[in-house]
Formats: sequence, structure tokens, C-alpha cells
Amino acid sequence: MWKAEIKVLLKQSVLDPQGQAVEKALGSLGYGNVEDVRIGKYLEVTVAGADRAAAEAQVHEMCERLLTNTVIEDYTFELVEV
Amino acid sequence: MWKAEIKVLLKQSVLDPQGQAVEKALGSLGYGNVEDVRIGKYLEVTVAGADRAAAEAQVHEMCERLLTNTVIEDYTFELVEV
Amino acid sequence: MKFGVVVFPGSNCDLDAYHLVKDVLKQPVDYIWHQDENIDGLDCIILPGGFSYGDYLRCGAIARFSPVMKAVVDFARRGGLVMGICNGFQVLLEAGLLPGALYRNTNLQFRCQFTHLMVENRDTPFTRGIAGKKPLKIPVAHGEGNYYVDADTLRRMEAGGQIVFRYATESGEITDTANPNGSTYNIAGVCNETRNVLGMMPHPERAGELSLGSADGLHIFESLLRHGEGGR
Amino acid sequence: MRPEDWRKMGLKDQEYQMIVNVLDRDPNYVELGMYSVMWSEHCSYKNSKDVLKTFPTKGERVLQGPGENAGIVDIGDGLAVCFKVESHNHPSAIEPYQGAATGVGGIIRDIFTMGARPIASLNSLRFGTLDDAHVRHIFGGVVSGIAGYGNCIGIPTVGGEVYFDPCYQGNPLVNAMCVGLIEVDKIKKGQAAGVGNPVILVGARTGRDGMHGVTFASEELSEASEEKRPAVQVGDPFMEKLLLEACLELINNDDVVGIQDLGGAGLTCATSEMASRAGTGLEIELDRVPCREEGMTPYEIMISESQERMLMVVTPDKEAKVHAVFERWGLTSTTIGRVTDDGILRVHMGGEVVAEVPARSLAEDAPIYCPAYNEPAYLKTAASLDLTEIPDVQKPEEALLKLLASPNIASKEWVWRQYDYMVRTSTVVLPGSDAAVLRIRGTEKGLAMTTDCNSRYVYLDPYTGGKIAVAEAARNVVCSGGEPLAVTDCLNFGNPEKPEIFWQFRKAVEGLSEACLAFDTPVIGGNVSFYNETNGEAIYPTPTVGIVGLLDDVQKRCTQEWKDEGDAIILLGQ
Ligand SMILES: Nc1ncnc2c1ncn2[C@@H]1O[C@H](COP(=O)(O)OP(=O)(O)O)[C@@H](O)[C@H]1O
Repeated sequence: MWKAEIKVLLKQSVLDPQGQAVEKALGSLGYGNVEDVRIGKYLEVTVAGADRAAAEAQVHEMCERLLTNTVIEDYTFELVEV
Repeated sequence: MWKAEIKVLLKQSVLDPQGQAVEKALGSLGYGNVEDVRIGKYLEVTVAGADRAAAEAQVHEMCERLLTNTVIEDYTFELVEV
Repeated sequence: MKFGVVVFPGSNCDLDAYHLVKDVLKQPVDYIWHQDENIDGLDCIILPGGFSYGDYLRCGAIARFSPVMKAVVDFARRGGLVMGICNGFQVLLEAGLLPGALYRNTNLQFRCQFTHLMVENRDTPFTRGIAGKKPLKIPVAHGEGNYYVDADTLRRMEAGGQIVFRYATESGEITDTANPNGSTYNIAGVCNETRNVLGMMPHPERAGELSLGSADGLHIFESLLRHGEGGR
Repeated sequence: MRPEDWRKMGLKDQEYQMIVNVLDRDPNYVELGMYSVMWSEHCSYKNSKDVLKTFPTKGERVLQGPGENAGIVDIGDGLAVCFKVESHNHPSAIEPYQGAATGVGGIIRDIFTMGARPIASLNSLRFGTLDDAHVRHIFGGVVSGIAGYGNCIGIPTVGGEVYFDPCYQGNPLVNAMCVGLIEVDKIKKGQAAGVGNPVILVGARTGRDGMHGVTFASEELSEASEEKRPAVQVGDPFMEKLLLEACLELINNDDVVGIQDLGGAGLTCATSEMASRAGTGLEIELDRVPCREEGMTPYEIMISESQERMLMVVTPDKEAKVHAVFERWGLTSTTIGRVTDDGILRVHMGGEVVAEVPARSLAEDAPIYCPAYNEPAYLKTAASLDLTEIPDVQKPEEALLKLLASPNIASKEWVWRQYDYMVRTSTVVLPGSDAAVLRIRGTEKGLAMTTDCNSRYVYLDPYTGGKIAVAEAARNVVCSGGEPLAVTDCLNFGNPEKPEIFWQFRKAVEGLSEACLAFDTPVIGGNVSFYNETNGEAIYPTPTVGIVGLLDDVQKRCTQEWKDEGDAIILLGQ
């Protein structure tokens, strides 16, 4: 069994209003050294199966088909055996 | 300079309607081996400063004060030197 | 002209679209269940607003895999008229029938308010014959209506007349303050290259009677009816 | 059982003795938990019942008064309007977004449980002052929680009120109201009638959320409550939308004998109330309850407050069909038991009987208290105010601008533009006027609706303040063209065990009642929220009033704004 830890962020070219708002808020809370904030999604998907390569291919496919919108988002993931 | 990669998930005891909906959707897309889906937030916060321990303490504090809702969420993070 | 209004789990403006077509336009209309794969006999399909599948994950992301969407995509490819309103627009984007993507409003809030729309292309089945230069007064109600498209695609869309509506002031100026959600180029509605598929964030079905604050939405539906009468 | 067991659950020693008397034995832990939630103030109204009895509740149009999930009033044409207001103050203080969202979800369930189609939501909100960052966080969270739930489920949020005052600093008020339309012959009740009928649980899986939420709501907030707080409930408006559509489909096809939502006190409340109303018993099997977490105990399952669940009783011949309808809507439904004739709520798990108590004793036989009351001392100082000692305004323009800029007077558009107030295309007077007006499809009629309460007046004179609250709501409805039909109220007060608070409560109810008689608007339902205190300081007494009014001709509705240049301006009253 594998747990895919998937990180999704807006592409660099897409404005991230939420990240900007949080950056500002952190600044006004006194964290003057915060340079950049980006906010996205984090997903954990657990899949049954023994084969790492197969699990990896499957998670890729799920990301492309459903889990992310590649017009505006980039993703990376790691597989952890569980 | 440090980049904190922060993963935020709902606490295990808290209902995750998003995760459940996506789990169901993946099932009906034919991924019958998906056992569990949890959906949360992913943040990247870049902070200036040389000292790893100081950065770590600061990110912790930011998570507690603003970035996460500790009433319902848990978080973990990693620091990457950039 | 026979309309179909698709009902996804979580659609909630299905009633509004249905009511407008039936009681205001006096046209035949059926609800189409998201699991139906047969949509024969319809002239125009409306994907209504709402929160399909709760809009969990991303707006429209799960709905586009409904069985009915296969039929809708085929119907569109054959030249059938498809109109996606609000959540319906998001579903059309996710399904790849229209270019671009919609995401969180730059103000980070859900906004329900009247907006004014400049008609940028009057040569589509949805806008043909809309007279005058006055913008249409039509409300929006969404939290994720911020339209994004990359610069190259935008240029191509503009050249191809695919930008149909843009947010404007009451007097028709395209300004930042008239933009309720931060959309690229103030874009409120777009069509595909063949112009038979329209997606828009504002709700024309909520602007079909003066008692609701505006009847400007009727201009869009009336052009559709004229298009239907003229044959395709 | 040791005294600390029941005391920890919020039961008094004499209450424990009453339970022993009813059962003729010591209760086990599960049973004790069931009594503690059902006999909490929130569920049993043990401190307020006696006073609430004094409300006028009857009227020619009243089809359902207090006692069911919501009240119902006849509006002719075979139609009726169903409405109720409820508080979600304590959960919103802890987690504003989810607290407010689940408050909206709960009141919507109360309406469709009756068989009514929810057509509009309103709310009444109170916060501390906006110069405090925590208050701003609570305020923003509550508003987006109301928006998040209401917009997603597709019920327009058409009106409400917001006030800011230091007395709400640690204890905000979030009162949510829902209005539904129903055909008179489709009204459903929460009754487990028909011995042998299956009992079906549908909706979300049961988790450990909100354990002892009702007991929590029946205590003052303090620093320690942070620790004691129940697992926060997260709302799932999508699930509720499916439940709403599926339940209304079944009710409209006459497939339902009785139905009730699971709210505070969860399965314990729904099962005991449904059986008690029908004079029956129930036998349920907890092994069949779909759970979200492994290893949940019978105690946890019985008092879990997981949201978006409904309990339904149907006849055996409809059982398969009902499950099929739920499945078509993508919902999980399970038959968890049967109706019995012995009046006992019998709970099985793992082949054992884990609880066995008279249903009626849970639902109806909580002790009734008549707390002591006496006039608060502060009233004397307040009454001695000498107006002549207050300096006259020197610069009226400046004063006016200052007034207009005060958050209590300024436009509330920041709030309501986050709500979808147009969905269902029936809102013909939008937020920003006195009362919202909705048209009723297929008729010429309309409904006007509003929530109101000026708690400062109630604080200064609970009796007159109570009257003023009803009068203000009635005026708002009348100014919109409606004839006030009936009242729902949400009585937000401090700790009723303090005589000065209970005096406020009694006087306010007296005032509300008198005004309701004068306007011929009976009280058809409502909610009491006590213990609104932080560290011993009570909020202003805040009896929120919701009124729905009828317009025979919706074309005759009125709005607040000036219309045309040259129109005459007439001042009515003194
Ligand atoms: N919390 C709220 N939710 C929805 N609408 C609100 C809310 N608060 C105020 N409004 C709307 O704003 C308008 C003005 O409200 P309010 O200031 O209470 O008016 P008034 O003092 O005249 O009763 C009304 O239409 C009311 O319904």
C-alpha cells in the first residue's frame, strides 16, 4: 500500500491572491522577513498495490485527469510505503 | 533564506467532506484501489535569515497564529535552504 | 426550441434556468439527470449554476466526469448549442470545451451583486441581434469566477471572436473597479472557436424579469430563439 | 456510578436520583450519557419551559405551534409557511466558520424535516467591537461560514442583522433562521408510529464530533472551555443538499411515516423524541450505524452530533423503495431498527443490550425548574440617567457623519454581498431594505421576512425592550407590504441560575408575549440559548425576533429608498 503526498500550487505565472493576502497579514503581524507566500492544496491519496512503479504511474494519471487542473496548477508528489 | 513547505490537514477526528467526495469520484473513475483521500492545504513561506533554528521557531509561531486553524487542523513542515 | 437543463448533484440554479425557459420564454424544457447518456431531441443544453459535487476539490472538476457530459461533449462537437452558466461554465472548462480556467476571486470572497457586461462579439448564436451599445445588467454570484488564460491563448481568442462578454461600468467602460473577481482582461464570458458553446459567470437566468431587478438576460435567450428559428 | 461521573456530564445529584427512580436501578454509562444530553438545558428547556408556556401560541392560521421541529402557518391556496430560528453561539465562538455553517445546516434540516421546501435563510449576529483583532476574526469567519453553507446548498440568505457591542466580546451570537414553503397536506411530523415499521438512518457517517455539544452549550464559556470543547463539527453542505432533495422527494410521494433530523444529542434525541411523540418504543442496533472511525463505543455513537444525518420511519412495503431513492441521490441509508409497542428505547450493540430506557422519560420527563429571580441592581443606575446633563451637539454635521460611520448604523452590504440572496429567483426585495420579500411561484402572493432585536433596549428595560423587538420586526414586515403572520424567537441570555438574569428572561418574555398578542402574531417556535457569559459577565439580554408576513399581492411590495424627486415625505407617529 502506498500513500501519495501530493502538493499542488498555482503556476508561477498565475497570480496567487490568497498567498498575497497571507503575505500581507504576516507582515502586519510583525514578520517583516517574510519574502514570499504561496498557497495551494495538499492531498494524501492511499492506494493499494505492491508495485511502486505502477502506483506512481497511477497517481500521475489521477493528478492529470482529476486532482489538478494543469491549465493553472503544477503538482509534485512523493510516494511513501505504508 | 529558508523556504518552509507546510502541509496542513484536518485532524483525523474531523470530517473531511472534500476528501470523501474525491475518494468517491476516483472510485467511479475506475481507480478501485484508492483506499483513502484527505485534502488539505499546502503553503510555501519564504523567510529571510541565516539561522535555521530561528526560522523554524518563527514558522511554528506563524502556523499557530495565522496559517493554520489548530482547532481543526494539524500541520507539519520542512525547511529548505534557498 | 427545445431546451435541456442538466442536473448535477449539487446544482442549484437548475430551477432558475428551467423556470425562465418555461414560464418566461414559454419554450419546452426538460431536466436532464447527470446519469442520463441520451440527450436526443434537444436544441440547446444549459449547464446551470450551483455547486456540483459541492465544488469540492475544484469547481466543476468532478461533474465533468458525469455520464451526461460525454453526451454533452458529443452534442457540442456536432454543433449543438451549449450554454454553461457560473458552475456550468466551470464544468465546460474542466471538460475542455472552452479554453482557460476559473479560480478564486482576487478579493477572496464570494460576491453576489449586479454587474454590467459589454457584448464583445455580436456574431454568436447567443448575442446576435443584441442592439445598442448599452451594457447588459446581469448579476454574478460566485467565489471562484476569476478567469485565467495565458497571453498567447488570449490573443488567439480575441482574434477568433471568442471573448463574448467583459465586465464594464454602468456606462460601458472596462475598468478594474467594474471587475468583480479579478478576471484576466475583465472577461465574463467566452465561446469556443465554432461559437456554439458559451460559458459565462454572470447569471442571465436571474435577469429575466424586471421584478428581479433586470430583464437584460432575456437579450441573450432571445438571440438564441431567433437563431433556433432561423435554423442552424 | 460515582457522583463525579454524572457531575462531569452536567447532571445534578437530584437529577441522577430521578433517573434511578425512573429506571428502578442505576443507569449504566451509556444510559447516563443519554440522560445527560437529553436533560441538558439545550434539549430539555428545564429552566425555561415554565416561562415559555406563557407565550401566545394559538391563532386561526397556526397549523403547527411549538413542539415540533418548526412551526407552520397557513397562507391559503393550500399552502403554508414553515419557519424557525435557532442559535449556534457557542460553536461559533470556538470555530466561527464551521460553527456558523453548521448552525445554518441545522436550521435548514429542521425545515425540510417538516416536509417544507426551504426558500430563504436569515440570520441575526452579535459581536464585540471591531477594534479587536479576535472579534474581526470571529466576525469574518461567521459571515463566510453562513455564506459557505447557504450558497452551496442553494438557499438564498435574504436578510438579517448585525450589531457590535463590547458585551459580546467573548460570546458572539449567531442565530440562524430558515423559512420554507409546504403544501398543507404534506406536513410531516417527527413520529415513530406503526409498530414493526423500519427505522432508517441516512446521510453522513457517524463520527466522534460534537460529543456533549449540548451540554457544552448549557455552560458558561471560560478559559477552561477551550480544553473541554467537543470535537468541532464540520459542515458538509453538499451532503445536505442531497439529503434535502431526497427527503423531499420521498415526502412528496407519501413514502414517509415520520422523519426527524439528528441535531444536538444526535441519535439519542431523534430516537427518543420520535418514539415519545408517537407513544411507541424503538429497538435499534448500533452495529448497523455507519461510523467514520473505528472502535466507536455505544456511548459515542448515541451522543455523537455528526451533522447531515436524518432518521426516518417508513412502512415495511416502502423500505426497499426508500433505500433505492437514497441510493439514486448518492446517499448511504441503513435500516437500524424497528418501532416497538412497549415505549422503551432499546439499544443493541455486539449482541448485547447496551441501553434500555423509557423513551418518554428521556424526551419529556426532564425536571422542570423555576429558578429564582430578582430585579437587577444595574437598572436603578440606568434609570437615574439625567438627560439634561448630556451636552448638546455643537456640530450636527460632524455628529451625523460619525453616526453614519458607526458599524451599527453603517450599511451591512459587506456582509450580505457574500450571501447568494438571489438563487431560486424569487427574491423581489433584496437585502438593504426593511424586510426581504419573496414571491411565491404559481400564486400572486409574497412573503416578507425579517429578524430584529435591539438588545440595548432589552438590557435597559427587559419588558419594554421585548415589546420593542416584536414591534420593530412587525414594522419592518409592514413597511415592506406584508401582514405579520407569526413569530419565531431565539432567546439569548446569560446564566439562568443567576436571579438577575432570570428576571431579565421572565420580563423579556412577558414583553414579547404582550406584543405578540397585540399584533396577533402567535409564537410558533423558537429556541433558548442560556449561559451566554464569559468569565461571569453576561451578554445583554437578546431575544431575537423573526417574523414572516404575507402579501396577498406581491406587486404591492414596498422598498425603503426614496423614489422620485418631488415626492412628499410624511412622518408618521410622534
Ligand atoms: N447578517 C445579515 N445577513 C443578511 N442581511 C443582513 C444582515 N444584516 C443586515 N442585513 C440586511 O441589511 C439591511 C439593513 O439591516 P439593518 O441595519 O438591520 O436595518 P434596520 O436597522 O433598518 O432594520 C436589511 O435589508 C438586512 O436584511
